Amino acid sequence: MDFKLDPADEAFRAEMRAFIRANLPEDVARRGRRGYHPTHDDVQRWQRILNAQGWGAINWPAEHGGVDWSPLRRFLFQMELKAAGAPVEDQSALELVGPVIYTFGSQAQKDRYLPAILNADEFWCQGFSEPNAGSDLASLRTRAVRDGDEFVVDGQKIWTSEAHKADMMFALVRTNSEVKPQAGISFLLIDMKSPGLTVRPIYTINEGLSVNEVFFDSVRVPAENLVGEENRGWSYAKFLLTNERAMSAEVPHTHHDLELLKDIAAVEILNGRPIAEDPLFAAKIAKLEVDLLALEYAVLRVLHTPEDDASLNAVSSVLKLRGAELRQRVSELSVEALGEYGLAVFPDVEGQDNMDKLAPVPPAPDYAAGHLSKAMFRRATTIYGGANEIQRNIIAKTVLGL
Amino acid sequence: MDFKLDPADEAFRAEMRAFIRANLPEDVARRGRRGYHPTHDDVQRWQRILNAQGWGAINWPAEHGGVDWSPLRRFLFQMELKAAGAPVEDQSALELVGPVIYTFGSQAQKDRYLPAILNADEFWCQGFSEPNAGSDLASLRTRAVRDGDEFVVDGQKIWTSEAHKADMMFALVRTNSEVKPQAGISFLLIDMKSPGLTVRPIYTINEGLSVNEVFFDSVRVPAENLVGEENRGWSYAKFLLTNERAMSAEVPHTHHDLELLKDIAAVEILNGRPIAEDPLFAAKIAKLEVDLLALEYAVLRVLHTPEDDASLNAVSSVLKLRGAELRQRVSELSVEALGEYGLAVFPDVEGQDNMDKLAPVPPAPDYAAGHLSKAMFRRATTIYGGANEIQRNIIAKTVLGL
Amino acid sequence: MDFSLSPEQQALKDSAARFVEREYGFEARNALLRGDRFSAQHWATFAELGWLGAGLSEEEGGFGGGPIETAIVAEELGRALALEPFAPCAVMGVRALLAQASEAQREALIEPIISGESICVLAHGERAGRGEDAHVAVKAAKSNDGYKLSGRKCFVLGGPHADAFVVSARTSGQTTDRRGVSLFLVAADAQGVDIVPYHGVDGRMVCDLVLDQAALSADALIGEEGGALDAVELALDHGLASLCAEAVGAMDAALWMTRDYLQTRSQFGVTLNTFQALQHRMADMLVETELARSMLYRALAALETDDPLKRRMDVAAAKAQIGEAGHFVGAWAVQLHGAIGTTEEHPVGHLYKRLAFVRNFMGASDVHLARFAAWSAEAKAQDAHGQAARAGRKADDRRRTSPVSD
Amino acid sequence: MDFSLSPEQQALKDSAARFVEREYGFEARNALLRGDRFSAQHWATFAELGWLGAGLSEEEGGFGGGPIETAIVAEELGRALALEPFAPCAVMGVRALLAQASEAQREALIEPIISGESICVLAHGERAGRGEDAHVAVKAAKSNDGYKLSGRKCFVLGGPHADAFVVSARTSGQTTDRRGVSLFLVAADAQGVDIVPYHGVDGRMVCDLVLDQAALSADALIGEEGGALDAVELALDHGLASLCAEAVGAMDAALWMTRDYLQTRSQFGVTLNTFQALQHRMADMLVETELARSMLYRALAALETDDPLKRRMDVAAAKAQIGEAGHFVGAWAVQLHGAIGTTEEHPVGHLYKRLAFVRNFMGASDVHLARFAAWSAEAKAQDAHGQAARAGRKADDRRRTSPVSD
Repeated sequence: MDFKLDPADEAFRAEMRAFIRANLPEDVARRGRRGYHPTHDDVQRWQRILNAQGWGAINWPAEHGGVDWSPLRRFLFQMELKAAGAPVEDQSALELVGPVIYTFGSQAQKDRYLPAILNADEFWCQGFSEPNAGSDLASLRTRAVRDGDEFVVDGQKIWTSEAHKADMMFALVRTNSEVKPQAGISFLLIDMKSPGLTVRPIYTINEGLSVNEVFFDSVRVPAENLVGEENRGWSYAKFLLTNERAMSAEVPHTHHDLELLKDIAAVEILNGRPIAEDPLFAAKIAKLEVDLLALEYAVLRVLHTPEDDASLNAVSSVLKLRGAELRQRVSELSVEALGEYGLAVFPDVEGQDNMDKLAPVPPAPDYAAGHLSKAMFRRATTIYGGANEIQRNIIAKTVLGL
Repeated sequence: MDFKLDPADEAFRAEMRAFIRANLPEDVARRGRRGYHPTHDDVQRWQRILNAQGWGAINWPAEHGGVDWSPLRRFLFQMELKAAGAPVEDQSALELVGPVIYTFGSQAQKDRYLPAILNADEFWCQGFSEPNAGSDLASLRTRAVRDGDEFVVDGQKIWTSEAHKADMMFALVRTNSEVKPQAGISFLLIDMKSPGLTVRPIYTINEGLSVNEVFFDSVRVPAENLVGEENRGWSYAKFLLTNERAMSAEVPHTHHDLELLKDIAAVEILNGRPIAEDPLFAAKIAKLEVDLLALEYAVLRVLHTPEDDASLNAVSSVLKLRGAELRQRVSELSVEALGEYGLAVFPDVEGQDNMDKLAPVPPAPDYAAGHLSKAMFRRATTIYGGANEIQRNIIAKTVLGL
Repeated sequence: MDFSLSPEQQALKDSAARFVEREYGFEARNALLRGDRFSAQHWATFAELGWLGAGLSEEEGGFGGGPIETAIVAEELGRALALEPFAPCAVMGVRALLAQASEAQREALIEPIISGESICVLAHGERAGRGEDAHVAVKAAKSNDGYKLSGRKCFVLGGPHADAFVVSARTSGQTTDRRGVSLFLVAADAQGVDIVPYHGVDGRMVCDLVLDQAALSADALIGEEGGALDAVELALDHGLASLCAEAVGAMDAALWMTRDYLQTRSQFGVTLNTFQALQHRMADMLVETELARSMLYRALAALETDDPLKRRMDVAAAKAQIGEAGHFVGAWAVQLHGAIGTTEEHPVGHLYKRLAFVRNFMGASDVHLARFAAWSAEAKAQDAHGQAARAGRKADDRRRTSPVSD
Repeated sequence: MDFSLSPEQQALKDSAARFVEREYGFEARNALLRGDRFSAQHWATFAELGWLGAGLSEEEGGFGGGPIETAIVAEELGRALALEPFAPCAVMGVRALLAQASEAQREALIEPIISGESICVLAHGERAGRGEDAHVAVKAAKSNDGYKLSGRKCFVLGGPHADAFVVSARTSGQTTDRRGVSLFLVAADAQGVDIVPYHGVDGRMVCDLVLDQAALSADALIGEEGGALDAVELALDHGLASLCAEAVGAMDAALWMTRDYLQTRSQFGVTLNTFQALQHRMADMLVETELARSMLYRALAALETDDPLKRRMDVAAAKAQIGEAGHFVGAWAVQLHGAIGTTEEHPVGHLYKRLAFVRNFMGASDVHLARFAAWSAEAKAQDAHGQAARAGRKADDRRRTSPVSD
């Protein structure tokens, strides 16, 4: 064991920080730091800047247009990005479908889709969940029937993030109902402009729009859009879900939120002094920070542990569970720090993804925007991507052997 | 609804307080307030004082030597007793076996046992738990075989509180193994001096002695010591366990402990001032007090709700669960308030129930004694009398219908 | 003590429950959310059914009730997530007037409120006053024929629906002095009064009230000049208790809604209610709900005592306890519903939002916990002082040497 | 960074694990508890196996290790609930000497400790000093030929086994001044030295050290007069990290002991591991254990930085985090064992007691949390100051008007 950070990694970090500072557009950074949902245009502009630098896909191998940074360096880069308020990239494309395509896709698929992802020419959404297949994903029912060199897709997806903005969807569809559930699923790439495909917005409890229902009514998808082999989609999905588990703690995001919280607490007044100086509130911030420091080291452990090490399973199992809780706690504390104005609904005036576009803007300070929205929306962090209850089941079974 | 306390009840409370102040022996009160286990003699002296006054058994009906106070008055009396540091009475006798005897026992049993309980001539212990029958009490195996006008008892009991001091045990024993478990159990009264009966002390993690194992090797018990009918013991045990559920919150005890905690916090120094003035510690005390105030009102609700009211089940189900947690929290806070001396083991020099009678007494203030012992011992409050996990099962099933 | 509803109380509860069941279903409420977030017709019904005066004794101009009756109505409105300003008007506005106004003013002002003609809400909170009820920076300067008010009241619940405000303003003293606070009746359409509306997380309308040399006649002063803070604190305590009652209603609704959901929703081939971990979580939710209800009753009892310290203490305790319990129950109700719980499309998310509102409105839980700690210490010191005075010097000396061996 | 054990580290861990498995079983430990609560033979083995110098570099007189090696030994000793004074002697005593002593003193004092000849423990804490490391009220008055020490050190872990103490005493200044603290070597059998022994909740011996005009020669002063506080704080931080390592060992042991118990114990006709509520509780215990271990590594990294503020911050964070995590894991391990867990007869209760000890020894969790908050704010202010100095006045002005739009 040796816990010193390599000087070369320190230098890398400084280089990244300087690059981001020099190149992240100021208006984009401002929206990011204020907690607004980034606009489509923000994401695109920044992705193209990164891609021009060769850093468009830090988790991809160099041969597909990525970089070959160590996991630690990818983590450090993410920390710097979030600290600067950079918009979250198109994760569906870069973290999910991209790796599936370059690992299991055909050469034609690679040529067609990867450059468009790297340059943010096309945005993606993930079509996995269905109304009766939440945590129990394998019970999905949307079916695709082969008809010549096309699949005909019927059914429904739900909780589809960014479907209202996406150009493409990667979906799990049932291509065989005769076998056990996991064995009859295929992985299809679907153009969102296909006839018969409709998107219905689902407003979430932050009064915002980010998830949708997607309905398929005899949607025809070219057979060449099948990734890998028919009926092997479950294994590609599992590959994708276990990918990048260190990132699931979302430490860089929470770290950034914590800094925003401290800035708020330094100016909001309670009992005549900044709430940062209120002993009970200061202790709550400190407890959160302490928990985050522990989680950050857990991430570093995962990043430095070889895949075949027996201890990896235990430490990585905690990341999503605790990470989701901390994301909730930091935004709840931000709401509390803001006092009653923390309870005021700010329409997302810059992102314009809010339900009620005419709602008046509260007369609260500028920095109050966004936190309530995050606090509400993040009730979902302990639900999506494997609810905490499922995470505990997994720990009990696979780590503890209960 | 009407939440005003009846003036007559207020007057009753003042009268009780005055009586206790005038009659509780000072040395007994001092031990009680310091958290020491009361001695056999303490309990006996105080019980005889109360009995002489006619208050020897406040939860018994007057016809058997009790009083006919309302549940509220019984609760108020308990609050006053605890606040004054009165020793806990022989609960096994007064709260458990006594009511079983006057409800299901023969006239001979009533005549023989009840006066001796009222006057603390005989102390009792409860023989229910067995090594492989914890929360699953019905699986008990100690058997009693009829032989003429005696039962011959063989087997083992465990977690028997005060068996080392008791004169009598009331025990559940298996008298029929052919039927379903609950149907073959009888309720026997056993003289602790019977040949073949041995008691082994089990020291608990407070290094103290209060529970024991009891072994039965062909112990002969007169058949007249069978309470009620043979093989109906389970129903008597259930009667007994559901009796007095309002008391299970132990609010008077926690209230008394909270006052002791505040007294400690007023004199112990942290960062140059009384720890009571440390904002974080003050908040922890306040949170505990708030939780206790809520629980106290839950108790009052139970005391004022008729047995046949549908809402009673829900509110009474929380009492044992939360009450046990608060008993743990108050003693943990007392330990914390005491600083490092809170971690020093005080042998129970007055009660002499400690494991290591020669252990030196720490050079800590007098008021530091007892709290660590309580904090350790009270890990058991969430285990005995139906562990919290069992309580939650019961709530889910009987209250929520899940 | 009596914890069962009297026949009159039961009738009140039934009438409220019937109303919300018939008129305040999920879709009906959503329609309100898309419009004014308020229904004048509902408000008229509230008046008609006697709810706006239900919490007042006959001497106070009401129908023979008190805090318990207020809580009965508030609980049902909380269960239904009603949007109308019951607490700010019929509780806080009215209580402030009752405690401070002259008899003539009471006669003139109370009746129109309980009959539903006038919606008059308390406007007291200010941004820099967080945590201190005595903080009043809005200034009322004496003018020739009355007063001129300047300053800003923030986050006035129900303000956009009000035709008048009971405004606290300072007629003398420093910003946090107890003396020097006066109450004024300010019409919503008066000159120099600007209402800045927006909405809160639970869908209810709020506003900032911006006063810029708002000219009031002398008779706008309510009661005595400079001595209104006790009345404000009393009104706030009644408001807090009403808020707690709302929360208990919402918790109860969330609890049983979640129970029903678990019994019907399937996953992995069985209904969710068969999973022990979820059963235990629901048991915890029940415990919190029952203890919150118990605490609410304690707060209601406290509202009827004559000792302001005891009253403030128990109300603060209730707000601290119920604020956290409500968040616990609401957050777990959402969690156990899964994704649907995090949308606008299912009532459970709205229940959560109401509970999140209660948790932080009028002081977050820790603010009330810290107040409770301070007031509890004050009460203990008073008690000790009283006891020591009775027992004479000797006991007092003993206390000093050993804190527990008195 | 490297989170895997080097071959040398693995060998050290294996040797410690083998020792405790062979020599420190439950019954063997109970035998020690019934006697001196210490085994001279074990201590000799510790020395022989190189553990007492494992955490020291070669320049420091050790075997080429550092805080990581100390933690490896401490974790295994924590797992076994060893009673010998490893942390107070081999960690805190030695670190205080190393940081403060002259070269000649180091040469004379360190070797006998790591060879096991001398047990020398740090005696710093005082009763009224809770929460303040700079609080030193024990007085060292200059005498003709040296110093006279008077005062009381409290709850000195391992003190009854020591032949010497490194005692902090004030040679000048007020009770909480940073300057004026000096270290002295005090023999256990010196005149004027009274050792008052007792035992702690985890079974280990502690003592109060009562100094009554204890006469010391001039060369009992360790290093420079008056400037020892930095050394004391460094020693305390090493001690806290070692305590955290003990706790992680005990947590890990409690976790897997409980897992095994659930797999074998039957109730209601099935083994307990089939109950989902218990499975989930154990998952929470695993989460806490893994995060505690992660935090321990952060504290060990901090011990190697040159920045005392950063070091103190991360060590305080670790103590706060691990103290609570340890209590959580220990208390649930007992709960899941049921009644047997609350007795002296099962190891899980003893693990709980060790964790309860760590939680409150050398400052309860909230004490460290409050320190962390203060130090974190200080560090942020320093950073901001540094950045502002670099970025010039303009950025500084912007910060003042809007905290997040820099």
